[in-house]
Amino acid sequence: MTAVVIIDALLLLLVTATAVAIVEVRSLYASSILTGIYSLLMALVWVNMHSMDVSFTEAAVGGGISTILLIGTIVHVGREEKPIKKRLHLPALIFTALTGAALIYGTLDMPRFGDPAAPIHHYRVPEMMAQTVGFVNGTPGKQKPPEGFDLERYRRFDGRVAGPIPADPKDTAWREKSILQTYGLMVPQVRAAHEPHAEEGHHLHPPDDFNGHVPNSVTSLLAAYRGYDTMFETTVIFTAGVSLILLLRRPRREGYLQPGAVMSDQVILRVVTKLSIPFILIFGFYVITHGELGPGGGFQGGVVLATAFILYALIFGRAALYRVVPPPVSDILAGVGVLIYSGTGAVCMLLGGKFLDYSMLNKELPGDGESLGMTLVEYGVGITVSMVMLTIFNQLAEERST
Amino acid sequence: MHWNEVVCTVLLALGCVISFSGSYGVLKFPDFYARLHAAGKTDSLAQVLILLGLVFVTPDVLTQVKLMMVAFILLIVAPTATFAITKAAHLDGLRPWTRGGGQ
Amino acid sequence: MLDAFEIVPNLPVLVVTTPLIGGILTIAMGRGKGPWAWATLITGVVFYFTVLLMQQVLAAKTGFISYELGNWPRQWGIEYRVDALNAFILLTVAGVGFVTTLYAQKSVEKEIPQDRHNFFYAVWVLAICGLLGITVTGDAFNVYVLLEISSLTVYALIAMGKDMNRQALTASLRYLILGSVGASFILLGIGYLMMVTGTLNMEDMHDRLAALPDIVHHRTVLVAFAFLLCGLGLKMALFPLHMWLPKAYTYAPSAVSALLSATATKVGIYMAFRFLFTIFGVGFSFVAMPANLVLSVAACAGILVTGVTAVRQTNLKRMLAYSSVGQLGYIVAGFSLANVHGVAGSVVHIFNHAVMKGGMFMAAGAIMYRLGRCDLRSIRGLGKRMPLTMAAFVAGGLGLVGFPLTAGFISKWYLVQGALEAPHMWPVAAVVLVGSLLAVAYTWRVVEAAYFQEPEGESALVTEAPLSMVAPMWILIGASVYFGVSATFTGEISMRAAKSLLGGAP
Amino acid sequence: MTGALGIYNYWIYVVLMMIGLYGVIAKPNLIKQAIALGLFQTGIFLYYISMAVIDGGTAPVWTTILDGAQKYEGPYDNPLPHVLILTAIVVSVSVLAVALALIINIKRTYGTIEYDEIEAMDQADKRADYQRGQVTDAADDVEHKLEGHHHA
Amino acid sequence: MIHFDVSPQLLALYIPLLGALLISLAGRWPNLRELVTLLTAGVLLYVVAGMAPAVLADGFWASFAKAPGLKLAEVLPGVWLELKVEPLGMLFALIASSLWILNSIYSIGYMRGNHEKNQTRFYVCFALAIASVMGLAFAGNLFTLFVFYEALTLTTYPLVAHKGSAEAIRSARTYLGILVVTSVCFLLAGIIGTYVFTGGDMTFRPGGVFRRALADGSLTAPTLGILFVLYMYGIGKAALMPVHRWLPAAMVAPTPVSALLHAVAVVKAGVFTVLKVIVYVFGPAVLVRYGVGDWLIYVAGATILIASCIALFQDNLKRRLAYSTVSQLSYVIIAAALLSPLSITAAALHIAAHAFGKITLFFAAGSIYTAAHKTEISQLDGIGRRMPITMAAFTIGSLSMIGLPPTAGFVSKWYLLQATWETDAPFVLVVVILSTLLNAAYFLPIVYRAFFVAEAKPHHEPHQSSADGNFGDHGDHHGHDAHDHGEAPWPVVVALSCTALATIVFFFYSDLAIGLANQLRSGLP
Amino acid sequence: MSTIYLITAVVLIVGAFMLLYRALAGPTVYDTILATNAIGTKTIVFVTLLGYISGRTEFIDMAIIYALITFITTIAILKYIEKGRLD
Repeated sequence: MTAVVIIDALLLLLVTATAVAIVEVRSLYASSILTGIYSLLMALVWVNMHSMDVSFTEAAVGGGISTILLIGTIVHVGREEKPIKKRLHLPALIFTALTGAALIYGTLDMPRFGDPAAPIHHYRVPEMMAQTVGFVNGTPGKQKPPEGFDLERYRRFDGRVAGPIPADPKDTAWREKSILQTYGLMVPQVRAAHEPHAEEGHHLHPPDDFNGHVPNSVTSLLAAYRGYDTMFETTVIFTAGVSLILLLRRPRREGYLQPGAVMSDQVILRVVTKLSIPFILIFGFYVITHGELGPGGGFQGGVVLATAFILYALIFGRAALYRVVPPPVSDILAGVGVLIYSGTGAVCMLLGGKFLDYSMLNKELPGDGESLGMTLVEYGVGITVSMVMLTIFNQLAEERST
Repeated sequence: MHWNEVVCTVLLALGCVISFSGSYGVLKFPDFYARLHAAGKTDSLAQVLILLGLVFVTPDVLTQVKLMMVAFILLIVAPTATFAITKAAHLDGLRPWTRGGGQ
Repeated sequence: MLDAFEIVPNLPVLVVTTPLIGGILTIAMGRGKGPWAWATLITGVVFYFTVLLMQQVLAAKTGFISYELGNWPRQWGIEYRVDALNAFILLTVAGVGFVTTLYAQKSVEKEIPQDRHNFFYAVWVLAICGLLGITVTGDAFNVYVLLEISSLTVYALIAMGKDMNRQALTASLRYLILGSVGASFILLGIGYLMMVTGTLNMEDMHDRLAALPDIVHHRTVLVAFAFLLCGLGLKMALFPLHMWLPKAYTYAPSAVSALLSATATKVGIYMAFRFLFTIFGVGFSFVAMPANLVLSVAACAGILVTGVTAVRQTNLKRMLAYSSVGQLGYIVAGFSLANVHGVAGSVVHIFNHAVMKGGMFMAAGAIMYRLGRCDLRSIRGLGKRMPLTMAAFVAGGLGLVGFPLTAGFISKWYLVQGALEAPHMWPVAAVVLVGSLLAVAYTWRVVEAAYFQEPEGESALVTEAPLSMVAPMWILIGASVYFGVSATFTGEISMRAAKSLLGGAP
Repeated sequence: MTGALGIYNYWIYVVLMMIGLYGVIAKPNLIKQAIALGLFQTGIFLYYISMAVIDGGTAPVWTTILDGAQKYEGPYDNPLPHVLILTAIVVSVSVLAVALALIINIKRTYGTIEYDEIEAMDQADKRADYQRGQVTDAADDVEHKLEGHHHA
Repeated sequence: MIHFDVSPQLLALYIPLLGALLISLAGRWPNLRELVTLLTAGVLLYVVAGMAPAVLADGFWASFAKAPGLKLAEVLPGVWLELKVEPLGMLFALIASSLWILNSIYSIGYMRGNHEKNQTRFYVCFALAIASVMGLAFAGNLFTLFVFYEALTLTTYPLVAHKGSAEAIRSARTYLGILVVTSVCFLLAGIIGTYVFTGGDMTFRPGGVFRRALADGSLTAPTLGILFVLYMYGIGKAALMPVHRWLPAAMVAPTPVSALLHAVAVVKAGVFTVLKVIVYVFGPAVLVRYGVGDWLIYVAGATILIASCIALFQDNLKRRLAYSTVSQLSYVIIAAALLSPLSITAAALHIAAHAFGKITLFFAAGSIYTAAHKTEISQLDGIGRRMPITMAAFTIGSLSMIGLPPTAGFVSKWYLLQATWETDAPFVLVVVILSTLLNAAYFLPIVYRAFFVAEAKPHHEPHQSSADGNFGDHGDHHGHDAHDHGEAPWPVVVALSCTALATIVFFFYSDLAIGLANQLRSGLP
Repeated sequence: MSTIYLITAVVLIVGAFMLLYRALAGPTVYDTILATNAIGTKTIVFVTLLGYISGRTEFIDMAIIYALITFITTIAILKYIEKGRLD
């Protein structure tokens, strides 16, 4: 019984209790608030399972944005649920019981919780974690790593996991050339020992040279190996924003610039807000840029940025927010973010590589190209997410039922 | 145990006791304002104590600063929130409970 | 910078990223006809790309084209894999998408507020992007993400019918909830499979599953299979999980109904192909598991029940919607036979039904455009007032019935052939034939009203729909006739797709 | 951690999912349904994240351990499910936003967000629609009577 | 894809299509429109007749079996739309195209005389129906046959529903319903079954397509029997009981439609298809050997008798004619089912013979309706004196139905009786004799009434026809006085005179028809 | 040391259970808000503790986020109660 399991058990109990409460409590309003709590607790569960990025996202999205959106909706639809006669919906209960039983039946043949022998831990993923995919290219051993490269170091711990490659102190040439270094966007900690090799031909991916730049494997998976998924993730959120505009935005002639309610009569709130907003903004940018190194990234940072704006709108009213970020600007920026992402991919393609092959961005030093690409797309995600979250908040909050 | 660990343990234990009593107070006290009292005061203190306790076992300065920062944010934000809740409740017409009277 | 760039090797990804970038840029196209023209351009370019891609696939020696995104090896990164099947579906979706966009201009002008046309077309193009993305990808999780893009856009598009009828909103919300549950089931199924296989690439997953000892009794795999089937059933509106479809198609804006009926559920079925045939493999899905029985029973029941329901409708769009569920039943019945002709019939019917039903929804939309409604009463005598529109509707209807020399006949031919060849599956053939009789019944209600009854009220005064609606409508209907007269192209492609799907079985 | 306890986490996720699913099916209030849908989805997220856990693992970020200069070399939890779930969370919040927008529109046009009431109104609309669209020839008259009888 | 080859069978298909196009373009000018119709019909007859010598030539049969068909389009891989000339189709095409001219003349008189609406649609659909008939006649394989079979159903539907009244629409539903149900559920299933069992061979060839499959055991006798049932009931147009109901229902159509289509083209298409399936798909030899077609004799015999009995009790003239048609069609089927060379000849001949007689009868019925607005037999007392030509023609038609010389009906019945004798089928003999008696029983009273019963008092008559509602009330307001009428308009009279004459001429000069039928017989193994 | 962290964490969770009860029981809206707010603060400390239990200091970044999020949510709820709207 490890600490993980004890805390896990207790937390999950709490989460389940909250879930039951959310479904069964009659006030929509209480339900919404509890949803926020549920998300925070869930985020704790995930921290406990060492999933910092997910936890980060869940806290920001579930605990913050979702709750605010729900409350924004309750403003329009009223806070009480109609009383229902039957407390227990028997068919639903039976249906869910059956579904649940089926799902549990399915778990019976699964590897146990945390089993290192589970296929998911030793198949395909170790290469991504160790960032040796570039050497493998389909069938292991097909492409030999360059001279002097210690492949075994990547494959230690029964091939399950591997640690970073220590930096080669003699190798300093890349430092001068690193764009990222120049602009101070990234702080490389360690550096791969091998030199990039161009002679392998561009149809093969160069070794994933971004290790060292990207100690956070979640980010390397997110932005590089599965960068294409993430592009569409950004598109999903963009789509949601556009859909909300389509469904809720009032025509301009009906005066969408009506001032909202202002809370600035509360001096303490006003001061605290004014103090904290710059801090939140900086923190948001920090999270976006810091994604390669620690938890966080474009999405989480974007949400943090959005919460700063939302806080501003809450305290100083919508009109004030619109003076800072007019809707057309947020609309355009939301699109720009996705365009940065897809544009990065397209540029890689135009440079002769495949779509999203960042190594094309810097053909001499593919590793820096990779890092540059990942940073660019993180910015793209950040911009889109912050602006779309803002748009969603605006649309849900601004419309008033008559 | 090293001395810093001892300090940490003491602070953590203190924090635990206060936090628990605060939660218990919220559960048991008869009216909103009393509960607010329990939650607002004890909670802030308990959290700060625990964070402070952790500072003592942290070797890394950056992390220490971060911990202090969290504690600081809590010290600003929690009372602000408590204040705002109180004000809202007060404006809403919620009256404090008195023995034998009130609602 | 561009000298290193070639279009042809990058076609698989261009098919998806062009509408993605184009869709976002649509917002910047201002008001008036700008967004529409831009959307038409984009969908046209995409259509062109899919045609090129089709040529490439047909020319490829291996029978498929693989594109590794980000140049990562396919087992680690995301792979696009285009074979005859998805090239064909891509062609269908992009082609119908293009024609529907051409058609959309007038009806959108009338049904959607002027000030949000740019957003509308942006969502429109993104919907097509999502559908194309699902079709082209070879990665199980990528399917889910793109599925959500297409779903979200479709929810919004359906809800845009709210200004015509408020039921569009409830239809959209119901679809949203059921669709999300379905997508979650799919996600769960993928998760279960991932737990067992440790990979997300479809081919890789298949190999790993095939390597599992005693897969038939592996409880995780079984549950994954069941949940994927449920989720896909919801997404492709397989009877009896079709509850969301009729209302959604009825109350969506006309152009949206045309687009969705021709593409959205088709892509759902495509996913079923991929999961059942490519990931699990025929041997597991249809021999070890009773998928053929479950699917064919559901499909046959769907054909009959929704056929009868369609006959009872007075609203043309609702009638077409029910008919769509029935026609999906044909497709599902076809591949549940798991033999070459059945699967080929199912593939070819995806295309045929897309063009026919797309054209018919366009005709219904043209009637909506002129009359503001499209029920049996209002179309009385319309055969004379709107001859081209009604003729298109009837020609499409004949296709649904499966009259010879229409595309529907080709599908039916393959399906019945497949059903007769499969052991003990002849009832499927019978149901397919009876289903076409039901199609006669509902098509003929329209024929009678439009041609043999006297017009009343405003329908006596209407004129033919504008050319910009009639022309796209006839492009699709014309295609349905052309591919009914000469189905060598569609037939060969679908046979090829069927053989590759079945051949990949362990 | 053997036997049932070994897959305990998976069971909890089933319970959470089913609470959500129950809410989606049983609750007539649309907001409730939207919230329950969210719970349902978090259940799946929990499953994925549980999948990523490895015994004695730590967050998949290369790091040094707290008190030493030595590199900490594993084992790390599996980052792949984390990445997938990041995407899925974004999807779920997007779906929630669109659902809420629809609900607001529904409230505006129907005046209620209780599913059963809306359903009744929709049925009434549909019936009116049906009657308006009917063609009254001899053959349809019969059907009309049946329909009237059916609704009576 | 489509070969623009100018071969006569293709022309026969294209001419009516072109005609339909021109008619629709000329829709605004009735005279031009009808001129186009007549011209098209004339050209078509010229083209079709031009093919006959080649078919009658010696050695045609030998080359027929080998000659490839004219391939129009490859619909599915390996499935072609294919045209091919053979004697039976030639005979059918000749009948249809020659009668189309007369029918067109008749239509002009009838449609104008009755002030029908939507005349352009009428002529267009008519031309399209003829095009389908031509395609059917020259179909080179089962698939092509099915295509044109369905096309014929579709193109005749608007003609049946022409009036647009509730009655017409309902009848048209019955018409379409039965024809489509049978063709889709049974015929198509049969065709696809054939395709599956023969490995994709659907070409018409003497001796049938199943021999190889039967030989290698992939097709068994029970399955063959099922296929045969599917075909026989799939061909709903042959009106085998109990799927005959569409035929009386189709009588709501204007009389020219009933005359050409539901006495000649459509119904003959049915029995023609039956004959073609028996001869070219199954092959009489195969059917005899496996004995799967014996039941057909009894069903057809029953149909003959029952339909005749029903006809006996019909008061509506056209309905009586319709049931007569049902029974006469089964003559063809029963003849075909005897499966001897002579009986096949008889079947082919009866297709021709019945056509001339029945079209005359319908023409006469339409003539009476146009001139006197009478539809019921009970109203026909003494009408022979007012309309002597019409009723004389009617008499000739009746004689042909009964099978008395010197009319066409006698020729085919003679061959049928010969075949009965040859194959030793007493059941068929009894049926033919009984049916002849019944024919006489329901036709001769009409003749008697018309010529020998005095006309009823005029004051009973007015508006009788409009009251029954079947055929609308046109004409009552247009100056026709019900009890002061003479013959119908001249085109009507001319047309029916011609067909009546043809019925008699056929008796004396039936060389062409017999020659074609013999060609067919000579090909049988 | 980690046992002590663990005990602290468990105490915090137990406290959270009590607060959850209060949040559900009410009786006023303000009790719910109060309790949820308190749970929020508890989670902040909890995250930090988890960081120490698993030896990862990155978790403290997340504590900051938690603090911000709880704060903003509370403000939103209050604004809704006071003004009846969010914008």
